[in-house]
Amino acid sequence: MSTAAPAPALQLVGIEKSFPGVKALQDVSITLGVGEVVGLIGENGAGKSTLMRILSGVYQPDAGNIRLHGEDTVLRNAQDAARRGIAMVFQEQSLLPNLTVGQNIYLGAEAQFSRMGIVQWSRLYAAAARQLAKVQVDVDPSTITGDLDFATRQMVELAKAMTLEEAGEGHLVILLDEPTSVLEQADIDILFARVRALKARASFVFVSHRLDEVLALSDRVYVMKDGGVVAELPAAEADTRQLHQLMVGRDRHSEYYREAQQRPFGEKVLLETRGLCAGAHYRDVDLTLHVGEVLGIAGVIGSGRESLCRTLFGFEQPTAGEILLDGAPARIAGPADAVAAGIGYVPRERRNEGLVLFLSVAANMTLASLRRVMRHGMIDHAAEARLAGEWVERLHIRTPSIRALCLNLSGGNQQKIVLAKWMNAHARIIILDHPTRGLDVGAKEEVYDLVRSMSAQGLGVLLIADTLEETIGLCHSIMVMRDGRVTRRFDAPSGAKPRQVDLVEHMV
Amino acid sequence: MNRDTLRQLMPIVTLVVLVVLVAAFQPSFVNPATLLGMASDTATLFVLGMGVTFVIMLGGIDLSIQSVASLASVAVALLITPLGYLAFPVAVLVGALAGLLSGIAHVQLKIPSFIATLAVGGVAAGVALLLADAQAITLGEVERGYVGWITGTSLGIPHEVLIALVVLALGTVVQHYTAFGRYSQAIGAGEPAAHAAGIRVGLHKTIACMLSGAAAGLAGAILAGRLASGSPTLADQLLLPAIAAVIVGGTAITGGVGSVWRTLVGALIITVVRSGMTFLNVDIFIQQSVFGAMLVIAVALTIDRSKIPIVK
Amino acid sequence: MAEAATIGDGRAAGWKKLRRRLAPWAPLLVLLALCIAIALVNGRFVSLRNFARIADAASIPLVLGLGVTFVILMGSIDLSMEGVVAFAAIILCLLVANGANANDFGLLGALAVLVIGAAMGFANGIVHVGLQIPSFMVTLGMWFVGIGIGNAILGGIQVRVNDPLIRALALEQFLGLKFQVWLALGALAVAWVVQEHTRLGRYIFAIGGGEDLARLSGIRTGLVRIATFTMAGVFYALAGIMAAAQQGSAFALIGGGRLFTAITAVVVGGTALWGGQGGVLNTLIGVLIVVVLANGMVLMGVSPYVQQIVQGLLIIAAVALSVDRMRAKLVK
Amino acid sequence: MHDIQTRIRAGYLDRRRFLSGTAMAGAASLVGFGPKSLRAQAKPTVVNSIRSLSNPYHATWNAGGEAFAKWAGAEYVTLVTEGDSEKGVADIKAIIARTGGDMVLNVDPNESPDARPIVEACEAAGVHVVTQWNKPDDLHPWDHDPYYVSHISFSGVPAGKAMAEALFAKMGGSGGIVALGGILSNTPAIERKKGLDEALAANPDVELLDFQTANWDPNKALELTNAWLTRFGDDIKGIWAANDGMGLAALEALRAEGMAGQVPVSGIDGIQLAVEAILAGEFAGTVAWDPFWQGGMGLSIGYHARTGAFDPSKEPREHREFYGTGIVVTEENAQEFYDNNIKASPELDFTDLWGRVAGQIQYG
Repeated sequence: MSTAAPAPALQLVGIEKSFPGVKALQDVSITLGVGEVVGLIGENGAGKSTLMRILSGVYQPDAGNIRLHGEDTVLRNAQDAARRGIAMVFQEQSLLPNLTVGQNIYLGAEAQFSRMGIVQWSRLYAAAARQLAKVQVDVDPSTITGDLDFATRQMVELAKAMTLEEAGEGHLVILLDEPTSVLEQADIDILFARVRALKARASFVFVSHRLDEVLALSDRVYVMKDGGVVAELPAAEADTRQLHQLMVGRDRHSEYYREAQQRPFGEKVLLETRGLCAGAHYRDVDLTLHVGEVLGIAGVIGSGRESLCRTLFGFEQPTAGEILLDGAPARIAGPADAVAAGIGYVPRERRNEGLVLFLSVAANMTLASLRRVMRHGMIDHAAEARLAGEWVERLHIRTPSIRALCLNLSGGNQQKIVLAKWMNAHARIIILDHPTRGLDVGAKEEVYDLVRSMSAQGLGVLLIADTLEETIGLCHSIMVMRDGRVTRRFDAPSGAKPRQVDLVEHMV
Repeated sequence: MNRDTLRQLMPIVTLVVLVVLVAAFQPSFVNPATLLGMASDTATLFVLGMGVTFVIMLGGIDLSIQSVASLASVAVALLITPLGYLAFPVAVLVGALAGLLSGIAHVQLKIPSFIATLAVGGVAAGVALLLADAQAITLGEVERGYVGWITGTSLGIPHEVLIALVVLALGTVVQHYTAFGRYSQAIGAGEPAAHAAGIRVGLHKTIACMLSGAAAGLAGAILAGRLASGSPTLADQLLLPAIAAVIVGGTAITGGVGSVWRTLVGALIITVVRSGMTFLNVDIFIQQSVFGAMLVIAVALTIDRSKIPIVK
Repeated sequence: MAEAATIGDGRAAGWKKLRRRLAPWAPLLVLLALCIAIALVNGRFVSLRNFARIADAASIPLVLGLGVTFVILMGSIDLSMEGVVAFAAIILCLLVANGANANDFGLLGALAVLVIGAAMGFANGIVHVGLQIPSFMVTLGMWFVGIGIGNAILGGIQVRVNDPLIRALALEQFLGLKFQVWLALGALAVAWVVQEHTRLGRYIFAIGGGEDLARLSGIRTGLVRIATFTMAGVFYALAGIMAAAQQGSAFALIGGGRLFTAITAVVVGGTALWGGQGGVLNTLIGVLIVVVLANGMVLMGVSPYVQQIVQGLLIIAAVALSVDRMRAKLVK
Repeated sequence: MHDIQTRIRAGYLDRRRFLSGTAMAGAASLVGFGPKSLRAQAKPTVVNSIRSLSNPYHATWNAGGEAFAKWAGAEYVTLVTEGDSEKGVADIKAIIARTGGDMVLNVDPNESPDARPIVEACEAAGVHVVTQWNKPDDLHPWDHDPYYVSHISFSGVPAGKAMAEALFAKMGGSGGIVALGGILSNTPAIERKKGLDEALAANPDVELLDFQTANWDPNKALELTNAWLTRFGDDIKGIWAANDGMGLAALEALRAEGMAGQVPVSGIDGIQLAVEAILAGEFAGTVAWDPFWQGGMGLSIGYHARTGAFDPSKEPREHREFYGTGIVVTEENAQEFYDNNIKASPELDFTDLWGRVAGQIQYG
C-alpha cells in the first residue's frame, strides 16, 4: 500500500460476486487512501461495473468485506451508500432533463429543505449554488437541465455528488464511471482540474477506457481482468503500453490503428458539399469525400462537426449551400432520403439512435435494407436468418442467437450490429459519429478493422472520433473545424501522419 | 429458451385454463355448438382489436374505433340498397378514411394519438348521427339477403368465425411478412433508432391508423350484418373491451411487443370470462366487479415483462 | 439523453426559442380566443352569472383532472375515476343523512369517503407496482370493480342526499360562487403545493422525466407510484362527494362520461401524456377550455349532432397549437 | 317494489351482508348453481335481459322478475347488456347454451336491431321469448310462431304528449320551455319527442327554446340545463325531460339557482324520486310504466306459453304486439300512486296475462 494514511477511506477485501452462470468477481481487494485518486481499468466484462455497483450499494457481494474509514460496513442499497458518503457519477448521466439543475442536485434529498413536508426551493437553490461553486461551474441552479450542454451536465453531476459532503461523513468516496467518455478534451481538462482540487475533500475511484487519462489523473492504478485484480501499480511508474498489455494480456502493437492497411483512396468523388451553412452551427463548409477515403473531422464542442454530420444524414436542414452526391445536387430531407441515397449513420447515441434495443439482432441488421430479404413483397424470414447469420460469423458478433434482443449484448457487439446494418444496406457513405465510444480495447480494434475493410471496399467514411490519436491513426485526410468553420485540412497518408499538436493548434 | 417459449404461450395457457375451469363446473360449456357460438360472438371484438393492435404496436392508441365502426354500420345500411355488396368495401373505405384523418392529426399536427383519435372519434360519431338522422336504420327483407356472407354458416361453421380467421391470417401476414409490420415493431420499440435507420416513421404511423380505421370499418360492417341494421351508436360500448382484448393478449400498451394472434386470444379470453360468468351463474350484481378483476389477473398472467423496459 | 446529441452543437435559433417560450402559454391563449369568439356570437356569455356557472360546471372536472394530472405526469394513466366517483358518491349518500337509511354521520361520513377513495387508489397502485401490470389495465379493472360494487350495494336505485351540509356545496354561495367552486379551488391549491413544494411532487416529475434515472437517484419509484395513485383516488372521491351534492342523489352511473372529459382537459391544458411536463395549473386551463367550449356551444345553439364534430375539431386545434414541438420529439 | 324497499332498509345496507355479499358472492355462486341446475330439470329457467342494474327503472324490472320466479318456483337469471348490443346477444346465447334451451326469455333489447338476432337465436333453440320496447318494425311475433310469443311496448307518443301538457298546465299555458332528449337512436326517445312536438303544435303559446339530447345521462342533463340557464335565463318557464333521471338532474340545476319549484320539470318512467318531486311541487308529472309488471308479466306470458297454458299462434294479434298501460302521475294522483305503488308493494296476479293490453301496436 503506497498510502501512509492510518485508515484508508475505503477498503475492499476479498470481494466475490457470482451471477447465474458467471463468476463476475473473485477475491477482489482494493484500497483507496484518503484524498487519493485510484484508477480502475480493464476490458469490458473484466468486472469493473459489477464492482462499482457493489460499491454504490446496488449489488450485495457474496463474500468479502467493505471497510469505510476502517470500519466494516454493509451497503444495503443505493440510499444507504449515499448516506455513508459514497457517490457515483454515472457513465450514462443520471440527470433528469425536465427538472432544474438545483432539483437534480438534490433529487432524493429534499427532506433537509422541507418544513412540515413543504420544500422551500429558495433554500434548496442557494445550497445547490454552493455545490456548483465547489466544482466551479457557473450555472443558475434554476436552469432546466435539458437546456445545458453535455459537458456542463457532467459537472452538475459532480456537483450532485458533492452534496454528500454535507449530508454524510464529511470525507467522500466518489466513483467516476467513464466520466470522460462523452467529453471533449477541453472539458476533460476542466474536469480533471476540478477532481484534483477536490482531493482534499474526497477520494476518487476513476473508471475509464482511456489509459492516458487514467494515468494523468490517478495516483495508483488497479488493472482488472476476468473478474480479478491482476495488477496494482503507481501511475507515475506506468505507461499506457504497459497497462494495455496487462489488460489484454498482449502488447499494444504499432498496428493498433491498422495503418499498414491504409491504401490510397480513389479518384471518384462520392460526396461533396459547397458552402454548406446551418444557422449558428457551422458556415461555408466545403467537403469532398472520395471512394475509399476515410475523412476525419476534428474539432471541439461547438466546432459544428456533429451538426454537419447530422445535416448530411438529413436530421437537420442546411440554411444555405448545397450537397452533391456523385456530382449531382441532392436534397436530403430526412434520414429516409439519406438511406435511399446510400448513406449510413453510426450515431454516438448507440442505444438510442443506433439500435432498437427491444428488437432482435437479425431485425436490427435488416432494418435499413428490408427490401433485400423480401420476396414478392413478403419478408423471407429464412433469407433474413441466413443473412444475419453470415454477419454474425463475419463480424464475430457474440450473441446467444440472431433472435435475441440487442438489449442484452455488450457495447462492442451492439456497435458491430449497427455497422452490419449499414453494410447490409450497401451504404456507400458511412458517417461514424464516435464509433468507439464506450468500447473496450478489443472491440475498438475490431471496429478499426471494419473501417479499414470498408475503405478497401471503396466506401467513403466520414469519421468523428473519440480521440485525436484515433482520428490521425485511421484517416486518409483530416478536416479541422473551429467555431463552425473549417480552419485547416491535412493529408494523413500512411507513414506521413500529422502530429496531434498540429491539429490542436487549429482546433482551439 | 424454454422459459421464453412458455412466456410466449402464456395467453393461450390462460385461455385454456379459463375454459377448463368453467367446463369443470358446467360441462355444457365445452360442447362444440357453444364454443362455435362464442367464437362467432368474438369476431367483431377481435376485428376491432386487431386494428387497434397495429396502432398500439407503434406505441399509440386509437380511441375512435367504436365511432368509426358505428359510422361504417350506418354507411352499410344506407348504401346497401343502391350499391348492393359494394356497400361493404365502401364501409371499410370509410373506416380507412377516418383512420387517415386520425393519422394526419397525429403525425402532421403532432397531436398525441390519444387525443387525436378521441377527437376524430367525436367527428365520426357526429357524422354518423347526421347521416342516419340519429336513428337506427333497419335492413329490410331484400337488404338482409346481402348479409348472408356474415351471418350464414358453411360446413357448420359460422361465417363470422371464417371472416375472423381470414382477418387473422391477413393481420399475421401484414405483421410478420411485410415491411410495414417490421417497421411498426421497430418504431414501437425504439422510434429514434427506427428514424435513424431511414424508416419513414410518420408514413407508417399513418398506415397503422388507416389499418385500424379499416378494421373498425369491417367490424362495423359485420355488426351491421349481425344486427341487420346500422346505427350511430351501434358499437359505442365496444371500445374498452377491444383495447382490453389487445392488452389481455399480452401486447404491451407502450408499444413494440405484441401480435395479432395475441389479440385473438385476448378477445377470446374476454368472451370466455363474460359467458363463463353466465354459465357459472355468478350473481349479476357482482359480475362487473368480477369481470374487472379477471381482466387484471389475465394481464398479470399474459404480459411478457422481459420485453418491456418500464411498465407504465 | 435523447437531446444530448443536438445540444452539444450549440443553441437553438432565436425564433425557435421564442416559440418555445410561447408554447406554455398557448393553452391560455386558446382559452382567451375561445371566450372572445363565443362572446362575439352571444353576448350573454359575458356575465357574472355565466362565469359563476362555468366555474360551477368546471369544479368537478377540475378536481378529477387534478388527480389524474399527477398520474399522467408520471407517464401512466388512470381510467378508474368513474368507478371511484360512483363508489364514493354511493357510500357518501349512505353515510350522511339520506333517503334510504337512518345514518347521519355528516362530515365524518365525507371523511370516510375520502379514505375509501384513497384505499381504491392504493389498490390501483399496489397492483400496478406489485404485479407490474400496465396502469391502463389495472385502472380499467378498478373502473369496472367500482361501478360493479356500486351496483351491488344500490341494486340500481337512486338514493337522495338529505344532509344539508353536503347539499350546501351545490346550493349555497359565498362571494358569488358556489361552495363547491371554493372547494375545487382549495383542491387546486393543495395540488399545486404538492406539485411545487413537496418531495412527492418533485419525484412524480422525476419519474415522468426518466424512471430509470430517478431510481438511480435513490428515489423509491414504486412507493412514489403507489402514493400518486392513492392521492389521485382521494381527489376522485372528493369529486364523488361534489357530484353527489350536485345531483342531490347518488346512482351507479354518477361518474358517467367524466373520464374522457377529464383526460381531454388535462391534455388540452398542455400536460404531456408521456409524462414529465405540465402540471395542475395547465389542467385548470384545460378544464376551462373544455367547459367553456361546451357552454359556448349551447349558448350559440349549435345542433346536438354537430356538437361532437365541432368539439373534436376544436380539441385537435387546441392541442396542435399548444404542443411544444421542440421538446416533443416523440409523439405517441 | 316492496322487495327493493326491504332490501334497502334491511339487507343491502347492512354492513355484514354487504361485506359477505361482495367477498363471498363468487364462491356462493359457484357453490349455488349445482342444485339450481337440478331444479332446472323440472321448470324452465326464467331469464330477464335488460340494459343495466344501475338505474331504478331496470332494477324494479328485475324485482318483478324475481317475484315471478318465486311465484312459479323457477330458477331466475338476470342478464345485463351494459349498453353493449354484442354483449347482450352473446350473453343470451350463452344462457341458451347453458340451459339447453329450456328457458323463457323476457328481453328489453339494447337497440331495436338487436331483437332480430335474439329472436332468431331463441327460435333456433326452441326458447319462448317476449320482447319489450325495442324491435325493428318489420319483425313480428306471428312470423316466428310459436316461440316469439309477444312484443310489449308503451307508446311514447301519448306519454310525451301527456307530460308536455301537464308541464304546460303547471306553467300557466304559455312561455318558453327547453327539452332534454334521450339517446337519439332509441325508439322511446323518438316517440316521446314526437309526443312533445304534438303538444307544442296544439299549444302555440308555448315556445320550444331549445332541444338537446342528454343521452339518458343525468350528468349531461345537469350540464345542459346550466348552460341553458345562461342562454335563456328567466325565459325558461318549464323543462321537459324524456325520462325521470334527466329531469331530476335538471331539477338539481334549478335548485342550485334557487329556482326549484318555480320552474316546473316533467319526466317519464315513474321512479320513486320523481314521484316524491311531484309531491314536493317541483315536478309537473311523470308516467309510470310499472317496470315491476314488465319484468314479471313479460316472463309470465312466455312461461305460460311454454307450459302450454295457451298457444301463441292462436292468440289474436293484439295479444302478440300490444301497448301496455302507462299511468300518468301528476299532482292530483301522486299521493295515491305513492301510497299504492311505492310505499306498498304492488300485488300482481301473474295469471292475468292480458289485463293491461291497451291495443295493438301501430306503425308509422
